[in-house]
Amino acid sequence: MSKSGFVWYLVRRLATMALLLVVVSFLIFSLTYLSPGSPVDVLLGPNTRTSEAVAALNAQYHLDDPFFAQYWYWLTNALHLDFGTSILSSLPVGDQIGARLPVSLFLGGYAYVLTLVFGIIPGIVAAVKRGTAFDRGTVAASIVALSAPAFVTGIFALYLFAVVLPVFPVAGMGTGFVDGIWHLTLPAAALALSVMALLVRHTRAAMIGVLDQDYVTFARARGLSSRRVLVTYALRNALIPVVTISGVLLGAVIIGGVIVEQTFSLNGVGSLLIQSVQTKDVPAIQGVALVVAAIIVAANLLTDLAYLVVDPRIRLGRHAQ
Amino acid sequence: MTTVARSRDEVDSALFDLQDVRIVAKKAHGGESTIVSSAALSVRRGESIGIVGESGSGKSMTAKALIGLLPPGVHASGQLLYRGENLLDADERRWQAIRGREVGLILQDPFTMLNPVMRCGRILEESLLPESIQDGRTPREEALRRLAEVGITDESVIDRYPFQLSGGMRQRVGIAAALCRDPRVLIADEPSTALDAATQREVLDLIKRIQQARGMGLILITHDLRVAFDTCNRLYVLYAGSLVEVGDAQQLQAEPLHPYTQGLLLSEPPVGRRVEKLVAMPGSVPIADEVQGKCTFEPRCRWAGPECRDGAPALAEVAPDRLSACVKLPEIRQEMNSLRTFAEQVAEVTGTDRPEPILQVREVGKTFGAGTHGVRALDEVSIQVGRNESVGIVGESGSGKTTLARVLVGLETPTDGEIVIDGTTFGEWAKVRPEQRRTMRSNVQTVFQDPYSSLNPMRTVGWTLREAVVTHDQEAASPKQRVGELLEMVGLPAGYARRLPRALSGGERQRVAIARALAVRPKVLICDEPTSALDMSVQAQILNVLTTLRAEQDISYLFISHDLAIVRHVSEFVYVMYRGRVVESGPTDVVLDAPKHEYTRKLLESIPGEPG
Amino acid sequence: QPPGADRKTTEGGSVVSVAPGKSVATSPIPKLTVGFSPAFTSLDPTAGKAGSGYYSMGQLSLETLLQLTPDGKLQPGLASSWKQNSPTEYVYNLRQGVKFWDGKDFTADDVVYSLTRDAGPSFGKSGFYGSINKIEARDPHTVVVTLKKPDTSWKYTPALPYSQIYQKAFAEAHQDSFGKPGTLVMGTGPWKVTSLDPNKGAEYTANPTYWGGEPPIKQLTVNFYQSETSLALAMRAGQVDVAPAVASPESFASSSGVPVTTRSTCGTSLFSMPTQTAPWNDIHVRLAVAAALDKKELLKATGGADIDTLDTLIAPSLLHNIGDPAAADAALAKIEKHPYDLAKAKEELAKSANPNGFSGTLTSTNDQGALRISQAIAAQLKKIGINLEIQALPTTAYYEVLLGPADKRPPMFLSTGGCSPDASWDNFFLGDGALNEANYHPAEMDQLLVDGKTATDPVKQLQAYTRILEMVATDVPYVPLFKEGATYASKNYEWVNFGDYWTSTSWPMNFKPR
Amino acid sequence: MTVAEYDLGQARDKPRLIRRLRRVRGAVVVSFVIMGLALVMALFGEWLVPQDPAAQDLTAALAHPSGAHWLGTDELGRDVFSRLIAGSRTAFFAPLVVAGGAMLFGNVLGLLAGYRGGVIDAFIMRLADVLMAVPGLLIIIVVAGTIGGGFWTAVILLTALMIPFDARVVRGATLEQVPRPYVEAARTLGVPDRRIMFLHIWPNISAVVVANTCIGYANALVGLSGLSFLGIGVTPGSPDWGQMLSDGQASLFENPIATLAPGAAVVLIGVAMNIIGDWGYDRISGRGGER
Ligand SMILES: Nc1ncnc2c1ncn2[C@@H]1O[C@H](COP(=O)(O)OP(=O)(O)OP(=O)(O)O)[C@@H](O)[C@H]1O
Ligand SMILES: Nc1ncnc2c1ncn2[C@@H]1O[C@H](COP(=O)(O)OP(=O)(O)OP(=O)(O)O)[C@@H](O)[C@H]1O
Ligand SMILES: [Mg+2]
Ligand SMILES: [Mg+2]
Ligand code: NI
Repeated sequence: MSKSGFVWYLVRRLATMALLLVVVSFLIFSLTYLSPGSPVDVLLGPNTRTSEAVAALNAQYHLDDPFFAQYWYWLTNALHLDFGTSILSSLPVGDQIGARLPVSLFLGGYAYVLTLVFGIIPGIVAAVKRGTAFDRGTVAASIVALSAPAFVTGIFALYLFAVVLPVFPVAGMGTGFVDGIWHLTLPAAALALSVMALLVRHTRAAMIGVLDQDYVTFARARGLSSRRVLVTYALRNALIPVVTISGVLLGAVIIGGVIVEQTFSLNGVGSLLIQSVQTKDVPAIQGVALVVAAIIVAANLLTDLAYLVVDPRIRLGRHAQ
Repeated sequence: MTTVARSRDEVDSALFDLQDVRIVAKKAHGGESTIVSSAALSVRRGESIGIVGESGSGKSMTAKALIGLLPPGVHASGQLLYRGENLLDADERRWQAIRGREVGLILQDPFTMLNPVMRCGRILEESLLPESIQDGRTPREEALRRLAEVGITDESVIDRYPFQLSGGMRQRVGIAAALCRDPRVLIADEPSTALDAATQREVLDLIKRIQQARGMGLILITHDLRVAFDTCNRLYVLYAGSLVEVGDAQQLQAEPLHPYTQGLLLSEPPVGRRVEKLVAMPGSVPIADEVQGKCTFEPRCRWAGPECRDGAPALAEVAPDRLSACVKLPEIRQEMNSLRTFAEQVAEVTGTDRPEPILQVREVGKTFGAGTHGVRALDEVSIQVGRNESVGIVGESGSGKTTLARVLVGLETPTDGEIVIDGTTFGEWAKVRPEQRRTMRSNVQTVFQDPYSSLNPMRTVGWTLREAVVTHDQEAASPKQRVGELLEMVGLPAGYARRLPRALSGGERQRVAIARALAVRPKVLICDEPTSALDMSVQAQILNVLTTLRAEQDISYLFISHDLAIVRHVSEFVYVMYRGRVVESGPTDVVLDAPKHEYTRKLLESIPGEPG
Repeated sequence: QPPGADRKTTEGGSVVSVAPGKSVATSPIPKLTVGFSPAFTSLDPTAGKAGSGYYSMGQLSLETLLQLTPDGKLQPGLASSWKQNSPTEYVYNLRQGVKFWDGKDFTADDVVYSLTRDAGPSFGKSGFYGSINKIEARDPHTVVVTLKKPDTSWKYTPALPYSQIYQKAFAEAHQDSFGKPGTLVMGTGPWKVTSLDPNKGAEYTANPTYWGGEPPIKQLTVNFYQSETSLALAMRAGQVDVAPAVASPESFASSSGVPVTTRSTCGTSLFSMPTQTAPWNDIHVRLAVAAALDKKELLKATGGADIDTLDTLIAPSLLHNIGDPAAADAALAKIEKHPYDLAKAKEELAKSANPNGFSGTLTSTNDQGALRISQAIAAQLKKIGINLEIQALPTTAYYEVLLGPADKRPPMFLSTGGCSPDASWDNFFLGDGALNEANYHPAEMDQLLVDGKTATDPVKQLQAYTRILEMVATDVPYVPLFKEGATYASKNYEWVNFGDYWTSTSWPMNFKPR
Repeated sequence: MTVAEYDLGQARDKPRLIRRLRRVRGAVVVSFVIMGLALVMALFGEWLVPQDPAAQDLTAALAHPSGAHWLGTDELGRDVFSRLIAGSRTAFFAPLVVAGGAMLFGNVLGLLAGYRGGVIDAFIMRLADVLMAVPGLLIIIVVAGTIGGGFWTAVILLTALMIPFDARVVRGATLEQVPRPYVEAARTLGVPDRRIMFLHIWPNISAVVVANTCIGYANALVGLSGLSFLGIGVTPGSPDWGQMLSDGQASLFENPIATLAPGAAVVLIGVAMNIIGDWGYDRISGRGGER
């Protein structure tokens, strides 16, 4: 692809992304607006409701404006990362998300790394050693892991590591990077497990497909070393279908993150979402949902770009002008 | 078991020397199945040998055994000597040293042979060894030189990805890559099959030239006898995993000494003349494992006797430098000769007047896509097919033959022009009134190229045929009986109605496809390369079925093929297509014997065995 | 019977008297970690909403004028002495030489400012200031509070966390962010708060200039946990020393491996029935329910809290605070009780319009503890044919029902949530307030409520409250179930004087290494 | 003598059924047994429970497994084993509704989109793109969490959100079939489009559909129990596996079996369904013969 072609592609993808976010933001805003129960009740709590108090709250939270005005007001603020004030905690939602995002990103990133490492490597080894005990074991384990949701593995891990085998910390997030890794290993592993299984299966299938390809035979026939064939031929090509599903993996990690944070009581964005949902904290729900959606959309963009990098056919073929 | 007597210097210069090589595959649930039961062959420096056989005969497996790349679960045993060393004992390290440096391999499909995510230059560079680069050239310069050796002078190719190249170019890049480490033997597994006739010829010529220039040994694997005769010194005919005949190429062409080789030669329509009917072998190529312990050709052999079932016959020297595995050869040699004479009878060519047209295409054009990306697949094509006439269309790959056929049956909408079917003129199928469309549909039917996917794999033959019958004749008195009739018409037993396509051979499937087309009693049958996916020995059967049907059913054919010999055999009138246009037309014999258009001449020249 | 004899404090824990501002610990404690679940987001007492830490955490750094002793007596705090001049006038003499953490002097201005602000409408507890006429500074060390009419409950208010005192200048300078992370508060308390992060916790350091002397706990860390289970696990891992306010003692103990201490308090837990909505408007239905509820059994649904059942709307201990405890006991003895009696319950139900029972809903918050008890109540009522489906509502929706139209209030399980030593505390589900969940409005009741608060004569006051209890026992708008419990867990520390009023003291002062 | 002969071919197929039955792996049999048991529990759970799943025995709260309570009791003294059985109804049927509903609509839409193309195609693809960009479970958490409406809201939302994905898979498979000669042959014969879609194409993509539906079932089970784990869409006190898991979390150390059992049940059914899906795929695509 020419350089200008690439820029054009990027611009187009960014535009789609922005449009998607506007749609999503509108949905998010209108959904929470439609929810039963008025925020006024929460704001007042068990107090006598004077009409002045209600009016003051209405003004403060723009509850009296027409729907679209409210949406516009909210959206423009949201663009400045101002999602309003949490009804529950009366703290700025943006600050709260900002404070919790590092935990979630750390957890998600850690889980994603685990997923990649323990998803791709066994997948490859299983494919290369197709039919062996290792392969069959990997396939069987992946089926079990695939059906083991994060909250189940999480709780099993909690029990196992708090009581039976107290090697990993089961509470808290630790301080500093190394301690953080140490503390988040269990949650990240629980989160990564089922996603990993999906990746193992995918990688194995892709790798088997690639190993059967003529170009692998041809490369070996030219006397190239096994390692070279495995890496630059098999792996490189198997990566293409793997990259294709990384979007799905990412979605799974993010949604799994919500559950894992809840299971391990981590103060991340996911548990903020659940907490806000449980208390109907409208501004918080809106803010979190929008931020999460934006992260997912951005990550999908990265996936697409990664796809461009690994597959020259896409890069040069389809949209070459 | 037979050992061929060889002189001393022959053994000395031998590169490969195989004795009794047996290739077996482990079955998923225990047991083994034989792929190649006993292969013996030798290659010397500068010599080219051919391994010939129909699909599934084990050619590719033999080739892979020679380079140590048998798929997992498949094992070779016996004696596989390379310059005196038994490679079956070699470990992976040893093989790595042999592959590329000693033995090179090029594969059939240039479209899948090159790593799609690697630039051509990289593919060459990574294969080059330091010692194969001379004169202080950089790897890149060396790669360019290697490309030039295979006739690619366009330097930009080195920076392109394989998918940016045509098939012929890719195959050349593949050849260059295979030769990077300057091997002594080159194994070419059907190197040209996936290419069109002209390119095929170029690639074969290229391989031969390089082989001679370098003095390499060449093992050419092909299913096409004409290609083998043209390229090789000695041929090994493989059938269902066992060698049935070995001999000098010229001698073998002149007189095959095994019923299978003979059958193969006869079932191929001759290029130069038209024969009444082809001599077809019955049945189809069996799976090697199912014909073990006897003459593998016995089930299909017209001369088969009890002695043929009495153990696997050994390859025996039947003439100087000629080996055959037929135990009955002395008895039947005479008869075989007479059959050959019979097959060479030339058929009479009927009158050259064209009958009244039943299908006409007037200045039809078809453009795929739009704007600069548009492909003009058909451009002002005008053809006509008369009542009970057989019309051929030839042209190389991509010339628009299939597109024309699809336009005719309404699978593609023409961009311009009109079609006349049985007196009704129209531009687009969609615009024809429904009831009229029904009658027109029953007038024109097609037989597709690929028999493996032209039948619904989930439905029985009976279901498929019955649907075809009922679709056009809801009140059909007894569809079941009609299905039986149809099967009989194409030479299949009525019991086949209960079978799923999976349980049929390729030839049988194509017969069912023909029966399905016939179910609506069409006036014109469009056959788009109906035999190109079939084994040579089965192709003759299908061509014979078509010929018989025409005589019985009063049917016209529009026969599409890239094979001039087939076109000559089946059609009276031919159109030559080139890049979406009809460039020449006329009675088949006239066009093929005295081509006027340059393109037609080129097509004729690229036929293997013809002076080129 | 001595006052407060029905409280566990005297049995399980020890009552140790220490001078105000002093700790029970004798040697320094370099670092102590307290765990809470869930998190608190503000230290501003008037933030007043869920997630505000004034109630549990406020007393670490902010102080009140007065403090409560374990048995509900007032003792000096920021006010060194106080006096009631008339039924409507209270005078508070401020402690001299007290400084805020920033070194500024503590003055009457700060008190006036804080109390006025605390009394404002934005604070959830403005009800406590309902009878205030004015709060003024007579001189820099004297504050006078004047009431509109006599209100016996006021005397306790300056000792409750709803009247914490903070620096005026600081609060005015940080109007919008007062109490929030980043800004925090400015007080006089034993520990100076240095950080608050709703996602982690808060940090406190000992105040060297504290009027009671530098507290022994030098560094105090508060950690927030998202769930009680994670708090328990942290305690198991030794990351937390003390966990006040444990909701499920039994599970907590098993998860943390640390025993949980529970005390009954003067707060109450009730089952409320809408007295003006069918079928609950039928007295036989309500009597049936009262007899069908097995309070002893219900206690087991509290998750292992070691507390007592309750037969009156007002906890007996609060009546003991009025005048002569013996008189209170005598009065209590006369009040009709509804002991568990399934036969009687069925009999009563048979007299109602729905002799075979009926179906309905039981509303609860989606809080685990409340849900557990609601489920247990539903299961007990099922035995007499009353099938209640639990409706768990998130906070917003729950408040909407709680505060919504009086005639739409469903039956529910209620708790007063903490308590003050004044008997009027346990009344707030009666009268004209927004929380009359039973929609119970006999004319006599409203007068009794006023009488109870204004009566200066303990005998009269007791009479009024006794009558209220009688009415409730007869009409059964509420079925008192059990006393609310206060709980804490700690392996290495004993919490001396732990009981009803722990939130009205600088409670870490009561930690003593075991 | 005529030299040209018709091929009378030999039958290549042998009675394979017996061989195939013998080849069915043990894991598949076990999976079917598990699903069969789940079905029986879901249908007849009321009669099978040893005790009333709602009956509280507060004196025996958090009891360890015993003869009376096989898996012990929960915080309110309810028999966990009985609750596990009672919970199997929603656990079994709700994913069935989700996967079945999504399959039904997804197949029709996917076939239409793949075969006809045009507006339906564009619509489904865009919708799937959007859902791909924002995971469905997040949407459900936000929507069901804010609007409320209970369990069936979550079920319906999940179904609706799964449809585009199923449609996309079916569309992809259909697109692969449409250019195949057997479809073109049917079109050339004038077979009506509906017949082509449902009688020709669908059987050929059914392997994918079956596999996808089984995976969809497992995902729906995991998704729904995940939602009830988060407290979304469940009635408190109802014996829902996800809810039992989250309620039991607090007493994990008191009575681990009671907490872990519903989790294990979710995993077991998920695994069984995945194995059945794989098996179904192999079986059906094996019928289709070489490709
Ligand atoms: N990996 C394998 N395991 C077992 N059997 C195999 C394997 N690969 C191929 N076969 C079988 O080996 C036989 C010979 O295959 P081979 O590829 O050598 O045939 P071929 O002569 O090259 O045919 P074609 O002309 O179609 O390329 C076939 O019957 C095939 O089914
Ligand atoms: N659906 C399509 N969209 C775009 N281009 C097409 C399409 N079908 C065919 N073409 C192009 O039209 C041209 C003619 O193709 P067609 O299949 O008719 O050739 P052919 O003569 O049948 O070739 P072959 O011998 O390979 O079958 C080719 O260049 C091909 O790439
Ligand atoms: Mg081959
Ligand atoms: Mg074609
Ligand atoms: Ni480009």
